[in-house]
Amino acid sequence: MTMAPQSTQDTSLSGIFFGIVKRDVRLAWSQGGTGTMALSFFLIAVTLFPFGVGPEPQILARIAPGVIWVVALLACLISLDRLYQADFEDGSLDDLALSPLGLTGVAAAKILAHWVSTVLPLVVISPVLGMLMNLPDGAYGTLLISLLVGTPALSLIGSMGAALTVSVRRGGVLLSLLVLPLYVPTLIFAVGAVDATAGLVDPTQPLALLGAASLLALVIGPFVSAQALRLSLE
Amino acid sequence: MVFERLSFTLDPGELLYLRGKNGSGKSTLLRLIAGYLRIHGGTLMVGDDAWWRGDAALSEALIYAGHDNALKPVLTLRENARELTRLMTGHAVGDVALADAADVFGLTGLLDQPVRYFSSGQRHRSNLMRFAYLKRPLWLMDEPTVGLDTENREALAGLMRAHLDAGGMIIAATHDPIGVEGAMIDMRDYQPKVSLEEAWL
Amino acid sequence: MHRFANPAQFNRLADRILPWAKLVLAASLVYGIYLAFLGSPPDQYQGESVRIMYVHVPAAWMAMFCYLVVAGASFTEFVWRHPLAILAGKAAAPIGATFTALALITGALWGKPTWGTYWQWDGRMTSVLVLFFLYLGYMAIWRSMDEEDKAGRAASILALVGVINLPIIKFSVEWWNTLHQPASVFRLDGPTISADMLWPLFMMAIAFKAYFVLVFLYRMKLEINRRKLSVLRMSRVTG
Amino acid sequence: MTDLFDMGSVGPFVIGAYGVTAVALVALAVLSLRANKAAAAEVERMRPKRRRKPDEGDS
Repeated sequence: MTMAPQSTQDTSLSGIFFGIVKRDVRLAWSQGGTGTMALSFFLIAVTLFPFGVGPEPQILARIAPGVIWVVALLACLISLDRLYQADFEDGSLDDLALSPLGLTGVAAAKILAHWVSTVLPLVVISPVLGMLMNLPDGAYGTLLISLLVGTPALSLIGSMGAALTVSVRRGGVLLSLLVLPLYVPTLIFAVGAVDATAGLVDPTQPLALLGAASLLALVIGPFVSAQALRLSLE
Repeated sequence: MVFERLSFTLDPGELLYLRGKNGSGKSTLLRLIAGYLRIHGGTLMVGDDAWWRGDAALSEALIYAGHDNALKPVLTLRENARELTRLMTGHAVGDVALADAADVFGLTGLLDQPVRYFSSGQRHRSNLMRFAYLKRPLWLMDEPTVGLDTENREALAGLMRAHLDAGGMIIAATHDPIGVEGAMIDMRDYQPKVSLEEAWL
Repeated sequence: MHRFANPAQFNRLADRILPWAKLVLAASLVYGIYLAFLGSPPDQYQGESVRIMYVHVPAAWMAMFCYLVVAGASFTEFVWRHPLAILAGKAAAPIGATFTALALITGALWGKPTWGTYWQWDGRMTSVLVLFFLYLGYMAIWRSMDEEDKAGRAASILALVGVINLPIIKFSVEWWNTLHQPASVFRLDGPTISADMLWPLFMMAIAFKAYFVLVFLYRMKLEINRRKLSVLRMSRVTG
Repeated sequence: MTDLFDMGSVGPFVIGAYGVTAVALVALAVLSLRANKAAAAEVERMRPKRRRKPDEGDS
């Protein structure tokens, strides 16, 4: 008689999933979390551009969508290398791998937590930076939509890079080398959408392409992250 | 290749010790059973159905405690335990079960303190607490007695005996006997003769 | 070990192929260079600078071909855990990266006399630039971890993710290109290719392929020897 | 038939392109061959010693 593990019958996978999300969101905003870091980087880095490019409103307005999106992308990137590495270092990655949810589910939960805890604040604050950069009035709506539709791909693709470099000391630089080329489509479509609105052109086509890029990232992100994490467990 | 031709069966209520010098594959075998490693040859069977790596049924039946203590320093011991239980079952941990578990290793006073203030001995005991508040049939313990004083060794032995009496199974990779009798495997007998790598030469 | 995966067997096969590769390389290179310079006319618009095309286009083709070799090796690593296949990825990547760099450099050298600028952000060239970064990432991962076979498997995952994203990157860059350069720029190997321009292109492509086979086989021997060295050193340590 | 040297202003670019390609490909080939020879020599140096007198130290 093997003592049946009583917990199997009533394991609630959704309970596990949202448990991980809550835990990671809380850790991201607690001591040593990456939430505040990404947000402050986003604010500071965008304000650097007027110093570099000059305060002329027309120039700023022209480059505003591109600058906001590139800096948001970099802010997301610098918060990614701790996504799995923190758990890997203190050994809780072993427990995550043992969860009945399966490593793919765990990866999806952690990606959602990263998006909510680190990327969403960037989206919320972006209109303020839009003002700083003299973004044309009509473009604020599309900027927000493009950030909401496009940034999930940043977390999903970034998660793959983070999982691949989890056992690499100082993996942050390597992570950006791996992930930035894969960010190109998202960046192009997103800025294309905001430029379209600024140029009074219908942005639905670029936004649709942006959504497609995010959906593809959703399909391969968690699965590939799980495979890469399994590597580090061996 | 770390070991080969190794095979054993473990029945409910039995304890198996893994002996052998460091690097002889004790931890590797434990991690293999836990499902972290890929098996080159042979199978891992429960009853009559084989388990594969990453197989959810496998992970719901075992508790694994490795060398490093999987605790988040920012969270308190209670929160860590709560998160681990939710991770493994999706439900909250009962406060009574948690209190009893803390009591086993004398950690009751530390339940609501952030783990980052704990000494390494306290962290190790906090990690062992998982065997008390998680109900799983198979325990995999990697050097459980490291850094335990005699009183806590007794507590651990008692916990293990209770688990065995309830029909549970334990595999422990350790050198010193905790005082709980059980079968023993010496990894030295299974060192690979011709390692897979030889084929490269 | 798999039947074919035995390193000694691979070396024997390589030694049989190498002389042929050298022969084909020499022949096609000499004839290709001859055709490129003496055997084909200058272009009526660009004049002599079109000759750069006979190096630039085959290099771009090889850049793509090598990445497919890397992706293929990565795929076999995951489906059959083939010990030699993963080395094939590691051997092919530097060659691919070299060809990608050459495609970019010769493209720039071709752009300057033809359009006055070294870099045009033309759709195809930008995709090759992104491909170059994918190569760098792949090679960087191989060197990033202590245990080589783990690094190899991580690199293989990246290569597979890269090959899935390559068409999307190519499409997005082309889409972006049409957005910013509505004027139809003269395409690098535009419609004006006359028959006698095809021959040097074809010859140089063969020469580059033969070169690939030659250097790839030597790099495979190199990787096999390196693996043997690490096994020897490890066995020396563990006694 | 064109004369190789009267390509006018475009000459340096064409020669440059072929030159860069030649240098890069030859360099890669030579590096690969030399690295392989060195590794093969190292393997030979370590392997026979291991067979004849396995406990001889590493030279």
